[in-house]
Amino acid sequence: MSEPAAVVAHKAHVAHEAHHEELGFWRKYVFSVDHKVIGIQYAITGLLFLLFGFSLMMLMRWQLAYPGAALPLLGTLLGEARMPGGSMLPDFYNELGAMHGTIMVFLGVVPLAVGGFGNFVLPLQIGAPDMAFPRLNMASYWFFFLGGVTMLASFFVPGGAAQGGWTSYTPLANLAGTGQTMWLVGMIFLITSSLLGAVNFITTTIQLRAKGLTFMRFPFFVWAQFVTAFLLLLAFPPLEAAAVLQLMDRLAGTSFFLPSGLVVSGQVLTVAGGGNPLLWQHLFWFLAHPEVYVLILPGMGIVAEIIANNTRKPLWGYRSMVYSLVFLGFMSFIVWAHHMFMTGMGTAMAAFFQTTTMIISIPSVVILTALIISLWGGSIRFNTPMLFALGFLPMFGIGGLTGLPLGLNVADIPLHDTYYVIGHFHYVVAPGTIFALFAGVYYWFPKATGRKMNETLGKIHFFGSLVCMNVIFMPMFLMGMAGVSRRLFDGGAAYDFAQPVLHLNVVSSWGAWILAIFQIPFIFNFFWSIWKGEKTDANPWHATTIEWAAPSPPPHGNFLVAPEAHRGPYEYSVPGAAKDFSPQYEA
Amino acid sequence: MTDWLGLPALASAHGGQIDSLIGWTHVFMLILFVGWGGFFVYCLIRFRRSRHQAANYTGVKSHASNYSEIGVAVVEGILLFGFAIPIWAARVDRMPPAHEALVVQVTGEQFAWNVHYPGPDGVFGRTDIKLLDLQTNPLGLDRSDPAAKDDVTTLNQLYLPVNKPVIVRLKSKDVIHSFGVPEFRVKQDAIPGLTIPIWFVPTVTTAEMRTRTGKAEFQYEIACAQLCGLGHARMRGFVTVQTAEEFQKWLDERVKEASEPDPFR
Amino acid sequence: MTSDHAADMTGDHAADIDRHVRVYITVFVALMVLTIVTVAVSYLDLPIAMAVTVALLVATIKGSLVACYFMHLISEKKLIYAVLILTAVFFVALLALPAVTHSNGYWIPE
Amino acid sequence: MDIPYTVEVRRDTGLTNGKIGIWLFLASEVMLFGALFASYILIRTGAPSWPRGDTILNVPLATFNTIVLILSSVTMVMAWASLMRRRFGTFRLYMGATILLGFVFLVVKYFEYSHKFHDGLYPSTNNFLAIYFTLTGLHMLHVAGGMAVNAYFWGPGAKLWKTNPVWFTNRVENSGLFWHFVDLVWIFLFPTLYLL
Ligand code: HEA
Ligand code: HEA
Ligand code: CUA
Ligand SMILES: [Cu+2]
Repeated sequence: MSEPAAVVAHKAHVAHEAHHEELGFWRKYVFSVDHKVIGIQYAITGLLFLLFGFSLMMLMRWQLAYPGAALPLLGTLLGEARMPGGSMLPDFYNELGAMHGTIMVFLGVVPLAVGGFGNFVLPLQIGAPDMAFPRLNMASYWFFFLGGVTMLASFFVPGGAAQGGWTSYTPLANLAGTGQTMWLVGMIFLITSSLLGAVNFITTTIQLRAKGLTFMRFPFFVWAQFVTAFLLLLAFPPLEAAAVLQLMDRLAGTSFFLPSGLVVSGQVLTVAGGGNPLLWQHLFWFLAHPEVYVLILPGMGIVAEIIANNTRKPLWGYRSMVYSLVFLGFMSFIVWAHHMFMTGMGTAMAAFFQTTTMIISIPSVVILTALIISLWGGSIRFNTPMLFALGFLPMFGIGGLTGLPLGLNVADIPLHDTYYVIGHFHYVVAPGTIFALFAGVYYWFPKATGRKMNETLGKIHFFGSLVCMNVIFMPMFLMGMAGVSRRLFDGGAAYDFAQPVLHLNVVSSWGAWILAIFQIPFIFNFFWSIWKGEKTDANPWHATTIEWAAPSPPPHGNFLVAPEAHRGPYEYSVPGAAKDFSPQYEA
Repeated sequence: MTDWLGLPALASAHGGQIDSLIGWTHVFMLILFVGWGGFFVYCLIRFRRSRHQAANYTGVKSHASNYSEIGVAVVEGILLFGFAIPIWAARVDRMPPAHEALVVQVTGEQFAWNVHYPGPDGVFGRTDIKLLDLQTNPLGLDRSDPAAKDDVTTLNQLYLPVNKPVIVRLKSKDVIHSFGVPEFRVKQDAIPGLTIPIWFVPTVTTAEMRTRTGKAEFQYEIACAQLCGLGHARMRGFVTVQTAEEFQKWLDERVKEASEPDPFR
Repeated sequence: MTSDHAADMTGDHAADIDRHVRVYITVFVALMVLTIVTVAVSYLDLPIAMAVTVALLVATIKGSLVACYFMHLISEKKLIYAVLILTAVFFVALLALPAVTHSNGYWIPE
Repeated sequence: MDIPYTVEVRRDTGLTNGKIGIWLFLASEVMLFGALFASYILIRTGAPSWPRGDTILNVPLATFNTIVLILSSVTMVMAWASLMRRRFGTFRLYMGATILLGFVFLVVKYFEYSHKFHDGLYPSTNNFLAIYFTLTGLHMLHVAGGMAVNAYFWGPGAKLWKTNPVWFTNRVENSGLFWHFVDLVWIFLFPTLYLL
């Protein structure tokens, strides 16, 4: 058993901590360079942004369900400029839509999945004392924080926040108000943060691996973070370039994205012209497609860890999963134009991007299949992390499968920019990624705090969320099929052909609001468990990966005795072994 | 055969292919989901802790999964090369020659669709943004140009003859819009600085669709599919499909109106 | 090799540092010459296609000289090469982007 | 607690953390400028007509600047070499020269810019100038950044030489890698903007 050793180590460490470094409150909890503290900062901030992004959406869902109806009390609080008499103006709806997308993707999921779990877990899992560049790590958090503040502040500038969707398509974005400039500046901060983070993750993974921890002994989560870091490193700069160009257009009066002869509401636009709106789309999607895999890969990593741990057996087809992961990461750079099928692309280009899109679906199928097959022959424990991990599989399945018709551009003609797309990607990011992230929170909470979260509350949270997520997003496929466009501030009420499916808006909305209620047990559980949760030892789940060798919570510097990897990551139920798990770190 | 998908009533020649592709793709998706889902649920029940105390280190030995994955790849390949790519090629490369089709220009603007017919001479008159006036002349059509004399322009009203190829030349004055008519299974972004032609053949007149759907006031609607500002939700146009005669009659009247000297112009 | 230097700076290394320095000087001269060449060529007013090829060719040579000798890429570790090759691949994908946009659309530009 | 492989190389990779870090960063920089070059090509090939750089820009000045920047690259690498030879004095000289040359580059660029503005040529004038100002502007930011880092190692950062010469040498080498990259970018900017 590793616990006693670890505990002893812990005591010893605390002792020697005491006399050599005494950090003040600020250095210890705020401007900390300890990857665990930074990870937790990222995670909490990310969770709060998720909650905020969700709240924006709940407002929108009111307008979608009951277009034009005055929103009781809250509506009036938001002010005449946004919701005169409590009923929502279209510009405000567009603000909420654009910011919901931006916040969820760039300020919610990425910070939590990469900044939070990556920072906290990755160094522990590879047996490192910290990240390779602790100061850079701190910088990356604070850049992210700045980006977040900029985005939030943009709600209060005249004209409000960005209204061009999270995609900020030009020329619409060029013509928008100050909020758009703030959006661009905020994005540049966030991109900088991600780049610094990516450099740090890759270097750490390559350099600070524990002795004996070869790449093929990496936990799948480490692989996922590693590939993700490369996506961030190489896909984000083009968006940074695009943001710079759009800033030039907005501030210096250039026309990179403005063709000649634009006439806006009767007025001829006085710009040099000669630009190209499609340039923005290319640069944006060159990032944004890899970005969507940035949203899912860490989730897959978390799910893999938890499934192996709670089936008490090795992952099935670990190698093929790793190869698929790497292949997936690589391919994700050459499918971007499948978001632009309706911009008028010719046969050759369409054929190319459809083909790559179909190809990229295969590795996902392989990974999911391997995860499902891993269940076979297991001795499955249904604890809260496992429930969320299991929930992830079919939900991602639905999201992923609905990606296929979108990937065939003929089929995409009726579906493009309808609620079918909204349904598709929400299944992958909401009951998909968000569930995986919840699973991760429940799973590593004991490592971070030394206490377990409450199981009963966890199960309420899971089943409630599972049902609601489907109630929200399943109807969207029907609305999309019926041809209802996305980003309509009245949910399609203006159109005759939408009438038969309009009632589904009400269903979705109630689903969303009830989903919010089912988050309360989680939020309560989260904070309550920090202080009152059931105490645990270093390795409560009887897991095999190296993070569990460190005491919970791990001290500054993580391990007193540098751990070594003696075997693969998931040696559970090894025939003839004394116990049903043989940790990597035990000789 | 594809009613179960819940797509709007079909009213164009090429739409059938699209529907069946969507249909078959969804059948394939369902098979995958049910197949994998079934196995998934079975595992959860059979291998739950209470029933299966000790896990089995090796788990599945068979290579069935590899075959199923290859199967997935093959089906995707067929959907792709057998259907998607050829159909798209037909949409894009096999556009009928202008003389066999009705050519009409549709220009999106915040937040309306300007429709422009070349008139009998089949030539679109010169347009010039300097002449542009929101009320009287939203397209900036230069009436002094002989070719423009017989041109017909309407706002948000697209009239089409049934069973005749239509080539819609899409333009935009300001931002990106997207011209979508659900019943025709057409959708195309209208991008400023570019003129993008799309073509289709309406097969059901508005009148007939009214009797079919039993909705007396049924109309084909043009739905803007691309976020284009605060009026995006309201950027709604109408398509009226008529018999060849009715359409000709309508066009002639408009031409007459257009070419009559107008005291206000 | 460079980082090995860094790792242990023993006397015998000083010798091949001198060799390095000589290389740097030659590279510097080469860069100067090439700079003059590009500028000179530009005054010949070659047909644009020709001019572009020459200019980019010279630039590439200069760039590789800097990368190989000043940045020591000529004798770098496998890992660095791997990263740069990966980057190069995506860099090409990125440069293919304009071609993609112009060459294959069914629009009629104005 | 200190991080392994900041000073000594890791056996299996043969590299220090800093070395990998800087190269990864440069990789992202390649993608950044790559995207801007792609935009330039796209805009230019889409344009009905495009001015030849030398009809608008000052080639002699730019040539001078090119030479300055190349020189600074040489002094930079010499600065590192002097550390390798444990000659701190010459390092200071070369590093100082590098910073100075960088400064000269910026001054020349300042005159180029102000002259353009004086002639009423702004980024908004046409797309050629738009891309010119964007690319050179961003490049100037990089030059300034590099200078800041170098200045740090010339001044306060140099303390490290006393306590840990090997580490200091590595850090100077890495800041050098960045500086050479900035030079490298200019080597491509110069012909594309000024000569074609
Ligand atoms: C995490 C995010 C994520 C992921 C993983 C994916 C995955 C995929 N996406 Fe998605 N996509 C988005 C996020 C994501 N997408 C977003 C955000 C948008 C909209 C952006 C916007 O416009 O705002 C979008 C839009 C989008 C479009 C553009 C639609 C349009 O605008 O018209 C397309 C088109 O090709 C597409 C395709 C695909 C494909 C083929 C996959 C494939 O990778 C999917 C492969 C996976 C599978 C094939 C599932 C396999 C699993 C099983 C078979 C097991 C089932 C399990 C059980 C039953 C237990 N996506
Ligand atoms: C990661 C990405 C992500 C996520 C997770 C979500 C989550 C959700 N999204 Fe969103 N959405 C987008 C990305 C995302 N969305 C994007 C990119 C768009 C397109 C925008 C555009 O048009 O440009 C979009 C658009 C979009 C629309 C379409 C709007 C329109 O087209 O007009 C709708 C409509 O219902 C919607 C709904 C929802 C709902 C109900 C959820 C729910 O699933 C929300 C679930 C959230 C939670 C469950 C929060 C959990 C967090 C906590 C409980 C915090 C706990 C806190 C502590 C412990 C401190 N989203
Ligand atoms: Cu026009 Cu949306
Ligand atoms: Cu995509």
